[in-house]
Amino acid sequence: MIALAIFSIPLLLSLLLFNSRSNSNKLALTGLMTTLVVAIVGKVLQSYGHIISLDVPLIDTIGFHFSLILDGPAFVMVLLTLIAGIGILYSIDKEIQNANRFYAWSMMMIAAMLGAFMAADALMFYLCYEWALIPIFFLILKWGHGEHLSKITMRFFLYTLFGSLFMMLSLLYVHQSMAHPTFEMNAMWEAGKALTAGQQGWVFAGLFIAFAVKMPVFPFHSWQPSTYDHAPIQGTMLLAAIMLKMATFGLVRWALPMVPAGIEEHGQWAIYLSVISVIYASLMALTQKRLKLMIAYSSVAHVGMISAGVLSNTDQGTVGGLFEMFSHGILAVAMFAVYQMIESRVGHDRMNEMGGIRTSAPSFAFLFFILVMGSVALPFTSGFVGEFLLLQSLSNTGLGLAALAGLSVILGAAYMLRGFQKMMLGGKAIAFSALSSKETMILSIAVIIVIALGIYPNILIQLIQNIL
Amino acid sequence: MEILHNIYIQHYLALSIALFCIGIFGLLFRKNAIIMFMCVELMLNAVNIALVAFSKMHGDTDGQIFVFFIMVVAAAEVAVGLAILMMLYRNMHSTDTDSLNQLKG
Amino acid sequence: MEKLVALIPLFPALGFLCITFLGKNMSKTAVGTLATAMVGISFVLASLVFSTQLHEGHATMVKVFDWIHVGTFKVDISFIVDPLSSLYILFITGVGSLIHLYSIGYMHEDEGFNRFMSYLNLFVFFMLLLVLGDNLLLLFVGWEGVGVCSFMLIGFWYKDHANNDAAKKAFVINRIGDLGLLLAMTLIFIQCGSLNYNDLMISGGDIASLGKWTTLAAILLFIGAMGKSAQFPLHTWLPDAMAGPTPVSALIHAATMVTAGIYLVARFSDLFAMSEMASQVVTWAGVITAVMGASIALTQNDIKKVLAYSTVSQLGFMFAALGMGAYSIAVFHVVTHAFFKALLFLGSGSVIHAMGGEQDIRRMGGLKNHMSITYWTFLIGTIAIAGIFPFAGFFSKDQILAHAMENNLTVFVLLMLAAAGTAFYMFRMFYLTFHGKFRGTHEQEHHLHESPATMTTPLIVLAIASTIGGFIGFPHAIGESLHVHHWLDHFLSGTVVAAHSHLDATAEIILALVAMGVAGGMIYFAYNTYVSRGINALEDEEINSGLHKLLLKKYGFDELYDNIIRKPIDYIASGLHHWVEDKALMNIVDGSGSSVKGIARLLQGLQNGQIITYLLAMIGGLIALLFLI
Amino acid sequence: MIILLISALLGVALLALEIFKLRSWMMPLMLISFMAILAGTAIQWGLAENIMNQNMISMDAFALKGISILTILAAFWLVTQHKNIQATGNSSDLYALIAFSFCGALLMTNFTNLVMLFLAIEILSIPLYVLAASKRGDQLSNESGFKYFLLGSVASSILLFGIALIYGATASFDLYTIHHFMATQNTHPWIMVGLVMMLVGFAFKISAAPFHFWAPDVYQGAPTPITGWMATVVKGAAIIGMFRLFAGAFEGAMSTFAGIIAIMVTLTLIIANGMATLQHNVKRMLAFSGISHAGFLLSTLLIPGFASQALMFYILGYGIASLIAFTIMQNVGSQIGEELHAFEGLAKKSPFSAAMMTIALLSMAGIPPLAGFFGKYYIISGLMGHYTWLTIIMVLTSVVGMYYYLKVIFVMYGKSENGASYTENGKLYPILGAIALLTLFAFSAFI
Repeated sequence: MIALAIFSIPLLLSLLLFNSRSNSNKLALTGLMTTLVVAIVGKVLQSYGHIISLDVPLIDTIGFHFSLILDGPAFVMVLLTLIAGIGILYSIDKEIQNANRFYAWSMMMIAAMLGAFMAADALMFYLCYEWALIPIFFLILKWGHGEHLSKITMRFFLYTLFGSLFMMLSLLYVHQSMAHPTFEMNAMWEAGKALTAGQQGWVFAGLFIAFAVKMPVFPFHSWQPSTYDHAPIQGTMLLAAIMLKMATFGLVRWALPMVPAGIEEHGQWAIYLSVISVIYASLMALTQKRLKLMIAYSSVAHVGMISAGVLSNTDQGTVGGLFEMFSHGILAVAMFAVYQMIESRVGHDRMNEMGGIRTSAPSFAFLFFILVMGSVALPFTSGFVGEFLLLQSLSNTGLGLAALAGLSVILGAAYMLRGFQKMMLGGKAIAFSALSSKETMILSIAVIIVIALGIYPNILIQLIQNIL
Repeated sequence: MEILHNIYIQHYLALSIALFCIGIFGLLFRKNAIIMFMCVELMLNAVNIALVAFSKMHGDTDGQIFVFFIMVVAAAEVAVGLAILMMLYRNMHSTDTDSLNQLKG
Repeated sequence: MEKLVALIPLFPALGFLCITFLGKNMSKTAVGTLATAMVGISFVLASLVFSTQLHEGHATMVKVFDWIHVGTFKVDISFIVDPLSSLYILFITGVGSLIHLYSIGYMHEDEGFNRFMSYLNLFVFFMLLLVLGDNLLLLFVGWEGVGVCSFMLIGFWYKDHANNDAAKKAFVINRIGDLGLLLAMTLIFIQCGSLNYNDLMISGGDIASLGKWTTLAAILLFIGAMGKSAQFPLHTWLPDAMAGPTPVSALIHAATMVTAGIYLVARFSDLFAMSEMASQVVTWAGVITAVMGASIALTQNDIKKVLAYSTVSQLGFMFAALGMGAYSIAVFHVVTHAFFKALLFLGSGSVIHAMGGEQDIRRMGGLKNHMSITYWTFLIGTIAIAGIFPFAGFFSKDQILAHAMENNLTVFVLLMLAAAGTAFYMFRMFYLTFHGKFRGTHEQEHHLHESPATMTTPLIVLAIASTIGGFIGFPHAIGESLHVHHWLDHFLSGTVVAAHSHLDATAEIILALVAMGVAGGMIYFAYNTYVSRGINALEDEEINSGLHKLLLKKYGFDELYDNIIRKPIDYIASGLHHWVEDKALMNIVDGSGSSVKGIARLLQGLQNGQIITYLLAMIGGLIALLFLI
Repeated sequence: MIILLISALLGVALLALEIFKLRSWMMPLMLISFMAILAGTAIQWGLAENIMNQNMISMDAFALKGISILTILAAFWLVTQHKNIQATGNSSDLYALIAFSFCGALLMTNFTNLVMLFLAIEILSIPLYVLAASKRGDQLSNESGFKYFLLGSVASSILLFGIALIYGATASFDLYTIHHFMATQNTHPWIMVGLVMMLVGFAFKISAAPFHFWAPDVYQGAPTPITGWMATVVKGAAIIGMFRLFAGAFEGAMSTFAGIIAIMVTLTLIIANGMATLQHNVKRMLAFSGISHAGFLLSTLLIPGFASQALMFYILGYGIASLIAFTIMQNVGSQIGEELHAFEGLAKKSPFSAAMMTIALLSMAGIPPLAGFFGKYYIISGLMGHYTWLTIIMVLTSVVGMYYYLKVIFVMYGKSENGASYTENGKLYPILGAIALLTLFAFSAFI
């Protein structure tokens, strides 16, 4: 029942917000916080043996259940969604027109993603996966900027839709292979395992195309930079911090348990693709002149790492993958928040034209530096734990692959530090007003999470493994 | 009288197919709406011939009853068609179907 | 007693936090004292731990808390106390506290004083983590942590992009090494199923299960060491790192951080002992680095650059020793080197302080009359590094040479050359700086003064240390009578593979005499050139011999790497960006859309509004279907 | 039987009302009779399959399902289009003709005899010829009416020839006899040819490629309410009749026809979606999208075991969605224009209309959790494993479909503006919205 509450509170809120007029910000934030509390309480109850999951048969003819669970991975992703969501909605600094609509769409998107993370039914997962597209589509279309906006939104929408339809085909293929077709999670896993390796390979191909587009992985990423660039910054945060996690989470929750043999025997190309994507994205980030795009490409590199490590199918891979999803989610929000702060003060984000911000705003520089270190996976930051576990898992597939993916350790340091140096350091000190308490709050909390998880990651790891 | 005994169902069928094709060719090659109606009628009547022949062959009357239905329907169709054609003529002052190409693409 | 070890890294960390968050409303003196005190306390604790180790020299683990537990992968925050680590923490905290003290005086004028002190504390924290961690991953934490601190301290004066570039270069090149270390870790875990020294070497010996991967693992580890310890071909960052304040050069880039590589290899001596090839690689990397560093140092005129290259070459000596299996001796040289090189750097700092920031020895001269303490301490340091009995440098270097002699004559000759070079360039710098007449500007001359006590005290202490520091590792020949020979070797034998020279006493003595003779000759040569004949080093534009130019340009490694690594990567990246990202992918995506429309345009011709066409299509379709049946 | 009587009498009654100047009663009367028909189906639902009147029609479960679905659509059409029909001035004629063609549509669901089939098709079509041309002054309307009439009559004569050949082979018009004949005797060449010709006739009615060319022109030229009627009720009736015929009586021959039908489906999907991307006239674009849905409808014949509920579900989902779309289309078209830019800034002028249009389009595009998605879902999952290649084509073409639906949504919600003013038509909208939402979201589950 609590699972249902977690899913429905944001949904109802969004419907409410569509019609409310006043202080939608507070409403949305309180709603999310309530949900967060509910989720945590639910987890505690669950650990005392209460049943909080939910399973309502919806369409018996095809075995479609409305079923939500809150096991380790799901709970971690729910946590991420809510924390990041709060951060994102809290980070809105200036007045936006039709604010209530904006919040309503955001809440609806959050609800959809929560559904996807908690879904214990393949069709349910697919429905939420697709449904999340609609709100972000409107967020970009209505609150985005740039002259080619509609072209870019179109590309984004069609591209991701194109991908996810292949996922539907794969799921249906597994579904119709059953004697008594149902979409229930374990049944799907069993049915998938029952297929021959060749069929599993094809099913996996379908799934991976969907996820590769969403994540994105080279060469399916060409929608991403322009979309991130022209979306409203909160939309970008939603995309980078949470939405793409649906894809990586999909790998963990659906691809791995359903078609292990297919990945093992016919799925290695996906790992190679992910590794290529890591290097390619790092090189792209190296060439960027603008902060926002640099962050965008660095996120591609991180996600490629996740997918490569997860697909290697080891304990470290799965756990490290989920860990890195969480850490990357937090870092993405913080990084784009940093972008927003710089952009709103300087008026642009061309790194070459900045410099010496550290002189004017030392504490900002300090926080930003820690975030940079987090995203180059420095030990004692959350980034390191995830990346190391993923690398560990990947090197089971091949040390050479691990070495190639590891190049991102070097390249990442190169472009991140270059960006930091260009903006923060140097002689010329451009005017830069100190952070507002709100902004400091956001960054500090992110930094605290990043470092805390870096020093004591075990708590999250145990959550993931459902030990707690 | 002799000759009639050497006429088999195939011949009737051939006749009706021939009429049917003539109707089609008429439709394809004539531009005048009236004549095109005639061709449609021709096709319907080709069907009638076939039906009558078959019903004779099977020795039951269903086919011939069906023919009456077809005739009725054909009459109705012609009525509607001519009405439409009248209106067309009022608006366009011609019955040339080549000019009917404003809707396309 | 060992339980105390958990506190040792704690204090510097506390210092860092206090200064970062409370430092704003504290006086500089307070901050300086706090920072120094924190490291001082750690030093006291470290010496306590060390003294216990003196009695029972076995390894103990002190677990703090679980860190990462995933399936079979279990790594804790847990410390190891054994001779090696206790020795390291001893001189890290010792030299560290001295340098903190020194910095109070040296950095007093700088507005970033608090920042500087906090960074130094943070560095000491990570360095202690590095040597105290009882598993590779925790070592890696320290490893990267000191890298970041070095980044922040090299680029301490961040307003000048030259410093920032140097800092970035140091960090990125270090990262290359770190990747090697990372891969070594994954490989070792996959093969041995653990990252703890205890399982791997001390009690478990799982390292043996590396099998055919042994050499690869060893080499990957060594790549990590190369990056940190500036071994050829990853040595180029260290000289540039001199952009940082002098205490940083003394602490990080001479005494402690750069010797982390030696620690790593010594820690894994069992692994390296198993792989002949890896040892060869280590040896030759060391030898090449030693000779190259020494040769470049001959021509440098920046006082800190000279010391930097001498550091590079001394590190080369250490790795040569490691490669030849003389692990304990390498560690021995690390310790002595820490003493005299810190001393030299701090001395040079004092000189720079006096010269008002001037670093070119061609603009100095005759300083001995103005700053006697600095002069004498610097002299001790110079003699020590030149390897004159009975100063610290002599013992360690002499034993490295001894090992070289019995293992491989070529190595021996090359190292001998390097040693000779060392003696020459050190004294060249020494004479140019302190002797002759002053060659700087007048206001500089007027400004000349001895440094404050906070700066001279460390000099004196370190001078004493570099004088007697060598006695912890007496060579066989001399020590036998005193029953203290190879004391360090025995002390470390529990941890690292023991291997002391088997030359008989006479041979050792002859070798020692030869070495000292060569050094002495070089010193005389230097004296003759720069003091008696009073020749000053050439200005850059006067140089015309090709070799000299080559050395001055440091064999052109920077340019080389620029051309074969950085530029190609940028070129490839921009190429990909232009052709693949912007052209190919975009055209595929948008092209697929327009191609659909193109096909549709072909079909549009049929939808021409003519009834005839539609009829034809129908009849055609009918016929086609009839044929398809 | 009562059901058919009601529908037949309805038309007459409407004409009578015109005579007695009681136009205002028409709409209630029609609604009442639709309700009565629904009630009738509900009553007969339980009863065993009963064959009446010398095997002419049969009210079996399939027929009842079809009738109820078509009636629901017709009622929804009436509610949404009533105002527009009244606006034309000659509402009685139009309503009467609609009633007649509705009667034909009902017959299409329950014939058991080729004669009845022929009559049903003609009763269904002949009023439409008139309706299509009912805008007297408008040349486009005339042209569409003429095209529809001419091509339609050719199609029905081809169909007739097919019927004749089958009669010639089997000596009967009765579907059960024919079914029995085909099950026992070896297949006669005449039957095959006849079947192909009937297939062509039906393909024309549901506008499947390559017999679809008339559809865009007629849909565009005809008055929008009529287009709505043709695109939903008529198309639904045609495909139901086709399904009844080929999946019922001729199922023996389907093995030979599957290949052909698969090809036709592929052609339809590709041509329709491709052409739709080029359209600037939204009405015409909707026409092409309707053709592409005909491709989906046709493909239900390929599902093993002929999943009739998939068909019914798709008709209903698609029908409701496109009726909504055509309603908004009509309002915008009559007030501003039918071109794409007429929709600019609709979201600001009337958020409700824009929202309804968006939901309808997204449903047609098959975005979950709307009904259109489930419609596609049932079909694709039915074909999956048997015609996997076809499902991939369906998926790819529906991405193309998404493109042109999105274009409209972009225009409505985009930043650009056209000056034209727009007022929502009628107070029924909230109700209509409620119904639409209900059907599009909720009923996805109840089938």
